[in-house]
Amino acid sequence: MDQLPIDEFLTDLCPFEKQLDLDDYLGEAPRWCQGCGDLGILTAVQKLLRDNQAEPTEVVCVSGIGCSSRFPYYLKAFGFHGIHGRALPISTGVALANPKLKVLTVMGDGDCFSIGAGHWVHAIRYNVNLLAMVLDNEIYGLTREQTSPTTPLGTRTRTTPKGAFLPPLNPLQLMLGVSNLSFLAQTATWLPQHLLATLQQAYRHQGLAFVRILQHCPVFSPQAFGEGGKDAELMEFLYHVQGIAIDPALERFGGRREHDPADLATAQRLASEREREPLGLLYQNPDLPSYETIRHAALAHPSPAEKLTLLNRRLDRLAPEG
Amino acid sequence: MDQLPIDEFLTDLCPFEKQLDLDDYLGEAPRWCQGCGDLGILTAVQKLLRDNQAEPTEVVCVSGIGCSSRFPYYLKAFGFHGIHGRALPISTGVALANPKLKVLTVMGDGDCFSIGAGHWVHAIRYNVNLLAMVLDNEIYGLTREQTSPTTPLGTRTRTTPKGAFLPPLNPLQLMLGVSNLSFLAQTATWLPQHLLATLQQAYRHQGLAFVRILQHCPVFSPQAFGEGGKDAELMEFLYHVQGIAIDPALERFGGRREHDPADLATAQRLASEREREPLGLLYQNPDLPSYETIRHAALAHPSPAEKLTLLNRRLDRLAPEG
Amino acid sequence: MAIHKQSVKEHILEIVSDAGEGAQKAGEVFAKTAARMGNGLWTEAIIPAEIQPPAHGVRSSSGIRIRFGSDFVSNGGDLTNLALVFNEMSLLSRLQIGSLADDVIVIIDDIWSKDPSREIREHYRELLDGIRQRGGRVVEVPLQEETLKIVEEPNPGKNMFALGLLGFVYERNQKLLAAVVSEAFQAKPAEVLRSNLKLLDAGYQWAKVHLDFQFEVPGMQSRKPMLAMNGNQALALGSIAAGFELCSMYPITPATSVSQYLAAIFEEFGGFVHQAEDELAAIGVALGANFAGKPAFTVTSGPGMALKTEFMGLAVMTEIPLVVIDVQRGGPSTGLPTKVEQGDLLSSIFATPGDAPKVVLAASSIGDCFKLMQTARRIAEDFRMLVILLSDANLASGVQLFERPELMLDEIARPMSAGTSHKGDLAYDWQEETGLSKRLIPGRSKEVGMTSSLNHSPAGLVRSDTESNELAHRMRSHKLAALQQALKPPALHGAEQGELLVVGWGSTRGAIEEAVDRLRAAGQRVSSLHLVFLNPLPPGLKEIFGRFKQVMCVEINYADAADDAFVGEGRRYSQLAFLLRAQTLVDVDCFARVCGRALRPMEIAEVLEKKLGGSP
Amino acid sequence: MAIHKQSVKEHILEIVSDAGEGAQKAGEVFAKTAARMGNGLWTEAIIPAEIQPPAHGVRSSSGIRIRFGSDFVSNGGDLTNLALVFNEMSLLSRLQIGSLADDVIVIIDDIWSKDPSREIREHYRELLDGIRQRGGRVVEVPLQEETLKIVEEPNPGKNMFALGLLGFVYERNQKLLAAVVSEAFQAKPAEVLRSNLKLLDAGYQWAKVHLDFQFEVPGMQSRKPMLAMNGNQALALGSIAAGFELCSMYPITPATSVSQYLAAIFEEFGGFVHQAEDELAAIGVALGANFAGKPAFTVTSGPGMALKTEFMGLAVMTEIPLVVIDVQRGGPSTGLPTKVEQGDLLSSIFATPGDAPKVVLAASSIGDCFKLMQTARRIAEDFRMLVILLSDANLASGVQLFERPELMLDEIARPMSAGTSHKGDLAYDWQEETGLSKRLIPGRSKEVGMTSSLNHSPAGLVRSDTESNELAHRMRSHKLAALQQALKPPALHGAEQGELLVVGWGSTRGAIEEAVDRLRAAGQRVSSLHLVFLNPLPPGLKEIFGRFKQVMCVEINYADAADDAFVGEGRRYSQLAFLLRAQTLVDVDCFARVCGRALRPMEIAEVLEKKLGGSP
Ligand SMILES: Cc1ncc(C[n+]2csc(CCOP(=O)(O)OP(=O)(O)O)c2C)c(N)n1
Ligand SMILES: Cc1ncc(C[n+]2csc(CCOP(=O)(O)OP(=O)(O)O)c2C)c(N)n1
Ligand code: SF4
Ligand code: SF4
Ligand SMILES: [Mg+2]
Ligand SMILES: [Mg+2]
Repeated sequence: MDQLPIDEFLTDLCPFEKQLDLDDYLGEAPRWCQGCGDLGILTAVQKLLRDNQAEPTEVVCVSGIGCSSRFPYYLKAFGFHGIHGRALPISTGVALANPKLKVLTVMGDGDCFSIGAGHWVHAIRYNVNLLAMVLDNEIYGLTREQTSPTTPLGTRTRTTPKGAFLPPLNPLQLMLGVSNLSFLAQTATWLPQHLLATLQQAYRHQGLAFVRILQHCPVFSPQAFGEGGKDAELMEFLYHVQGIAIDPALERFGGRREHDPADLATAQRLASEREREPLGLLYQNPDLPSYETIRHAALAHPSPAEKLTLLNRRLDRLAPEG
Repeated sequence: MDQLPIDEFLTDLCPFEKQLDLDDYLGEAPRWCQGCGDLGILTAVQKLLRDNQAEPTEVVCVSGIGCSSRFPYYLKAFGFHGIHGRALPISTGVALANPKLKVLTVMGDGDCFSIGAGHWVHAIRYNVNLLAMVLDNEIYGLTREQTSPTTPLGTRTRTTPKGAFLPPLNPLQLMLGVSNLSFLAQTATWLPQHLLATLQQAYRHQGLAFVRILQHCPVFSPQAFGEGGKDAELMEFLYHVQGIAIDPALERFGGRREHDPADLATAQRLASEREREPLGLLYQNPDLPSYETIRHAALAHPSPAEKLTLLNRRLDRLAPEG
Repeated sequence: MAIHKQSVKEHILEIVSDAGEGAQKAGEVFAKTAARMGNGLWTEAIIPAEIQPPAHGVRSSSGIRIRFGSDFVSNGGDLTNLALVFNEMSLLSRLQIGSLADDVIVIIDDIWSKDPSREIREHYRELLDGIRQRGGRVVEVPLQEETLKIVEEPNPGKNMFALGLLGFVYERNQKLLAAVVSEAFQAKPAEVLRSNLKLLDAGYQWAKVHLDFQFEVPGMQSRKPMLAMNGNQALALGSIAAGFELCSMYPITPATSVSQYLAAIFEEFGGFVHQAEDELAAIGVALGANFAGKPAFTVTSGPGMALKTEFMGLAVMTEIPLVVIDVQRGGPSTGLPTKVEQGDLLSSIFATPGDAPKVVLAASSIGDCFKLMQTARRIAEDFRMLVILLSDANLASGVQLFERPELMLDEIARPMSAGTSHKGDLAYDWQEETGLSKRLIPGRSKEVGMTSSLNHSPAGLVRSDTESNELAHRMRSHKLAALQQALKPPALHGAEQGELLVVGWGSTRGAIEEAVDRLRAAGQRVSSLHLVFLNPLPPGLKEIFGRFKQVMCVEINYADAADDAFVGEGRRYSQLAFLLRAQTLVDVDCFARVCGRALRPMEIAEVLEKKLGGSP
Repeated sequence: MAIHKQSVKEHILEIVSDAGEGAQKAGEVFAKTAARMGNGLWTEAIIPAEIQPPAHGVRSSSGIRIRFGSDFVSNGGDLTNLALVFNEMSLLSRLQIGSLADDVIVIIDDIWSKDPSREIREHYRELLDGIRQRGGRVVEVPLQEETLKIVEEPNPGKNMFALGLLGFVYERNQKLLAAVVSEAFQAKPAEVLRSNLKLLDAGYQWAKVHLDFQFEVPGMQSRKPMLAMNGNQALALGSIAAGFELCSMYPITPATSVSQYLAAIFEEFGGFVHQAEDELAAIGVALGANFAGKPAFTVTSGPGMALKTEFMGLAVMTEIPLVVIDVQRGGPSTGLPTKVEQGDLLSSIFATPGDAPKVVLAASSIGDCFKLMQTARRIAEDFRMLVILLSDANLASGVQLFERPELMLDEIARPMSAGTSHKGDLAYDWQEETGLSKRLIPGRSKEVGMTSSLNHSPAGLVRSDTESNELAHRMRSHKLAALQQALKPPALHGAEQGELLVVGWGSTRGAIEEAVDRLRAAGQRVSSLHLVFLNPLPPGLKEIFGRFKQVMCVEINYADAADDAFVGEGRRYSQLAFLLRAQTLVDVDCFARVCGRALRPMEIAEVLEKKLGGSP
């Protein structure tokens, strides 16, 4: 960490503003494979937190189980490496407990769309204030190459040696069908600026911001997404004043299309026709109250002594005399 | 049961065709509340099976837990009253085991959309050949009045005494976002003919036919669906040559709208705008192969002796000499 | 009419009708009145399995069973002394269950004797004759007929007439009865209340004219401050007293009402109830909240416990404090959802794959339900452990009058154990012997911490070597040992030594102790021991067992019967007996039934007598 | 050069590299060659926790450990005699794990001695000096340098050079070695094979010139037909031999490969693998399929077992036959996903809330994995029971050479127990004593049947009365008793009586028996007993235990150590010990470690010796 010139003279209770920089967000050295797209996401998240000067002790990064879910170890922040498929309920608990915390939820495609599918749907509906990322490599990485719900039809994996039997789930399309959806975007690991810009917008969103990140996995699904973005025909950037800014340099990675993120019907159509993978902000409704806001707004704030009085009064009603 | 005039002379091995009638599908006497919409669904299913002359021993009715899930006891067929939220995996197992069986899956809204949500999404994607019915009363009935995912915002229930906190899940919209969806219809318990006609079409469908049945529960959600269909403004019948036939008498229960069940985009729009509850066939794709068809098609059919030879050959490869 | 008036120390009364006819309501008012008159009290709800089962059937009966007396009442007691039934099928249901005493007084609506259906008329007669033959007494009353003189619809309505009638039979203070009725109908239109009060009075007046018997059940002498509530209410209010702020749940009988009581009032205390999409999410949210510093618990029953298994393992591994309440019901699987069983003891301790030490407590009374919420929270947070608190369907809906607990400001205000907050602190800074450590809590701590479901180092980082895995296991296990060393040996009920020691846990306490008292009064050398801590077991058990010739568990769960001729050496023991055998190597016998109802002092006494070798 | 040639009865060899450098491949070829040459064999995979961890680190090591000898080999043995390592961090990882013998021969690539980084050079030297100081021998070889003379990229490639070198050291038949390499590269382009064969030969030739030692490890005398495979392959092939037609699963280490082996070949046998969306669905589909007459099983590991808990209760309650395989790994929670533990015994028996009798079996060898699939299916179907078959990470990836099992047409062709098919038959027509009954199968039976998770009557209809609940419980429990009565008392390894009896279960069998054999050879009066049936336990245990002065379990799971000063009377026993104590009341002691690896005969022998009071 670059230290301020007066750091050495100051205690922890320093009244000066201390600038947090990238080093302040470095956890353990990442142990992903060479070329793994997850590395770029980690960098983007570190930049995101630095840009927002988020205090590491006030950031909670919750994950499930999978290659992707090793994320919290590599980020310096509060980390919770949970169990497979259950990152969202844990995150919901964190957000409900302390709305001041910034919650980042990291999941794999199997983690979120397969074993976690029920929580996935309901977390979107609850609309808790958190930033949820699915690192989607269209395969089970950590368990070494079994089909995930997003694995394309016909893909050979170790559980489908003759090819996957089913057309893949379209996560965007499904999420656009969940009521109370408040933010949905898609980006990719081979587009670092777009990735960061997308996360920035998600970070600022109040409510559940869901970002599906197309993730290059050179080991088990190197061919996915046109070999990790090599085929510009497969991708399309969504642009709009309310959307994610598109660097002109991105044009070699895909086409462009204007899309108003307030327009749910068009988002649904874009997602379901799936001519090209849309990259950018599919939908945002900034006006939906988040669940923890609703719940906390209804709470009284009695002092302990008042609680005692109130409870005694409740007991009085259950006393035979009461 | 009306007996054929020669019944008394015949053994069970009767060579004459025996006509199955309604009595052949009567199980235990139903123990639902008076006026419960589930009663009408039971009658419709009994008629459906009678009309199709389904052999009760070849029909398997699987349910979860809830008022609705008591269904199998009241129908004479193979019944499986399972556990809460898991009717679809059990049904999938049945269908995979013996594609000749007719599988009817009965669930409640909590059962299917809440605790069963993950299986719900994936069963649709697997597209196993079964008729799935959700008896949706927008409430938890059996546990006596807690919110379900479809409970309208603001509804007072025992877990939300000041009103439900969230807008309801829109199950149709969500299902229309699941890839590989093959059949989706909606009907209601106060429309016996429409209910039966819908089930008939679902019964004939090859693949997973999903029918959401708006179910009147006079005890815990009497106000739902305009007090069980009393408000014609809230409903709209979908008609089409490929759709569910609409009796003119139905007009007092809702408006009409033409809708081509092959048109997914419009179905999505109808479902998400939700101006009125659409009744009828929202979507059908008769061409999708069902999962058990795909899987069974790939199977060899060796005789036991052939199996033995094959297995010995496999073992040979693992012998040191091999 | 000459009235035969009898003073009794206690009476067991049942009021039973078809679902929807209001027997339960009448019973609740009666019980409340009894409590106000100073009677000791235990009530049990009679609940049909369906919401509104078809009328007039055995499985349609709904009502209440009230044991009240001049002493403190610790359980539902033996057989019913007086049953007021609205029809003959309700009566039959109680006969089938075997709840009626031979000399029971049955008060029944005589309208069925005139029913158009000959079948019903005959059945009615037959049943009443049966009662008389057993030595009982039948009192036929024109319940519906008289009710219809006052209101147009008999349902509800008959119930208030019946209540008035019972007011006479038990010499209840009529004014008080009317006052409690008024409270009960507070929310209803004034007109409804008026006609109900009229019915109440009519019942009383009718009885005064037509009945020739009365029972006097005096109140208790000592009048300490008391409360009447059921176990689920006690858990709910106890959770507030313990300083919980979040109840994360998914509905399931018989646990749901804990959260329902809370939902109605929690917000005024700054807490709230979260209904999750399933049991996995419910416990996950509670765990996440505790992790982030808000005291949270989850509550469920058997099938829900099964679904929480993986998350319970996570709680143990991550040492995040967590309280899980299991209101036990009949199993296995969906089993008997509304009936009692003590079937989840071994699964609570052993369900989690791998070694997952946790604390298991069981409430043995309504008062325990209240108090143990505080105990559970303290242990969970001080030891960073999973605490499972077992209650059951009997406690859940049984209303008892018990001594009012003193509230403690310290507990209600207790912040979540503040954790540690120095830079450089470790997430698992285990004390070498006890395994205890302080937590790092996000947003409060100056140091970040890593929490992992994988085996981890004191810093919370992944480790897969032998040493760190053995260390972490030992640390988690030592916390249990540390807790055990802090526990007192349990107190005996009865003498310190003797012929037979009965060991129990959970809701059977009252019945076991009553049975023991009876036998002791008859000169038998029997004592009992009731365990609140099931894991770890309290210290000293082997020594205590050594002071008795025989030791026997009494439980409401399954065991192969001792005299089951088919079962060989592989006899399957009841759950506590199994635990005690493994831990103490004492040949602990057991009497256990999956009867779906509370055990009666009478049947326990009989078993103990047999075990002791006949009466003394 | 004069070559020192030594004939040994067995040797333990390790080949360890960074992940991706191909040590595993080389080892597999070596092992296969050994098997063909008639050596007894046990190999263990060395697997890093990540897919491709950063190179050159202790946690990056990947490789294989091969014990081979002139006798049948039942376990991984003690310490490694020869380690061929690709770099010094690989060596360090093995030192940290403590797997190397003091007199180990370390063959290492000398390229690190010339590494640009001084730190690496020094570390390399230091480690090698350490080896020499312990009494080991170091052989530095120009692995990479020589490889680069033949190919342009050293990885993979070094591995074949190394293999050639080992071919010389162990006097392997060179032609055979080349043949096995050819088989291994069958699917690759011819060019790849060619250069690999070149490297193989180069390694051999280099060794011939530069090495001065060789080991001869002769093959076994008796040459019964043998098979070499790992436990997961054996489970997969065993499932076909048992007539299963569906494997319904969700991926989880170390269970997944069972289904992967099947996925590749099952369809030609008319069966298939269904990958479900989660573990609940996986077991649900298997249950539904069995219900409808297709023999199906599910396979998972700890976290997955936790998730299947509720469904396992349903299987018990509905009496639908079901086989669940649990390939155990380190717990609790995610724990040590790739490491061995025997931590799921008690959770397998007790996880389900309520009383849920089920059968629990454990495989103790690769052969067992094959054979017990048939046993499990038969019991499941004949008794209408849930059967949990325990394996573990050690068996899962350990390759053993074992006697080829005889296939039985009856088993492979066995239709699902046809059930009953007369009109009027009941769904649960329990035999009064045994609790056995025949099923009604949809599509096959002439009578419909109701299957319910609620307590039910023989007809399958909902019942909530005491009698029917007690009957159904008793019937389910009696099936266990009936099975127990059919079991033989287990056979002892060693004499029928003595000083000490060691009791074990699962994959520790080979190591325990080897330890016992050593001690017996040294005159100690010790025997062992290995249990395949854990629930019900086989009959006669108490009687057998009575013939020994001491009884002790040896297990790979957690127990408070007997000499743990902090733990008081609440000592927590290992899982089998706990069971045996409860059932026999014998003071069974235990030696248990959560070491994440196979126990070594040596360490077991040491513990037993201590228990016996020193050497004889
Ligand atoms: C309950 C449970 N089931 C299964 C597993 C095994 N498991 C670990 S990660 C994983 C899937 C990984 O795929 P994905 O979620 O796509 O993440 P990736 O590794 O691709 O990042 C599975 C099945 C587990 N740890 N726990
Ligand atoms: C695992 C589990 N969790 C919870 C329950 C309790 N439970 C039974 S039915 C039910 C919900 C009923 O609602 P719904 O599915 O809408 O069916 P309905 O009764 O309204 O027909 C619940 C929560 C249970 N039996 N099992
Ligand atoms: S297997 Fe794929 S997803 Fe996993 S770490 Fe390697 S590259 Fe990344
Ligand atoms: S509570 Fe509602 S859904 Fe349940 S049986 Fe009664 S009317 Fe039907
Ligand atoms: Mg993935
Ligand atoms: Mg419902």
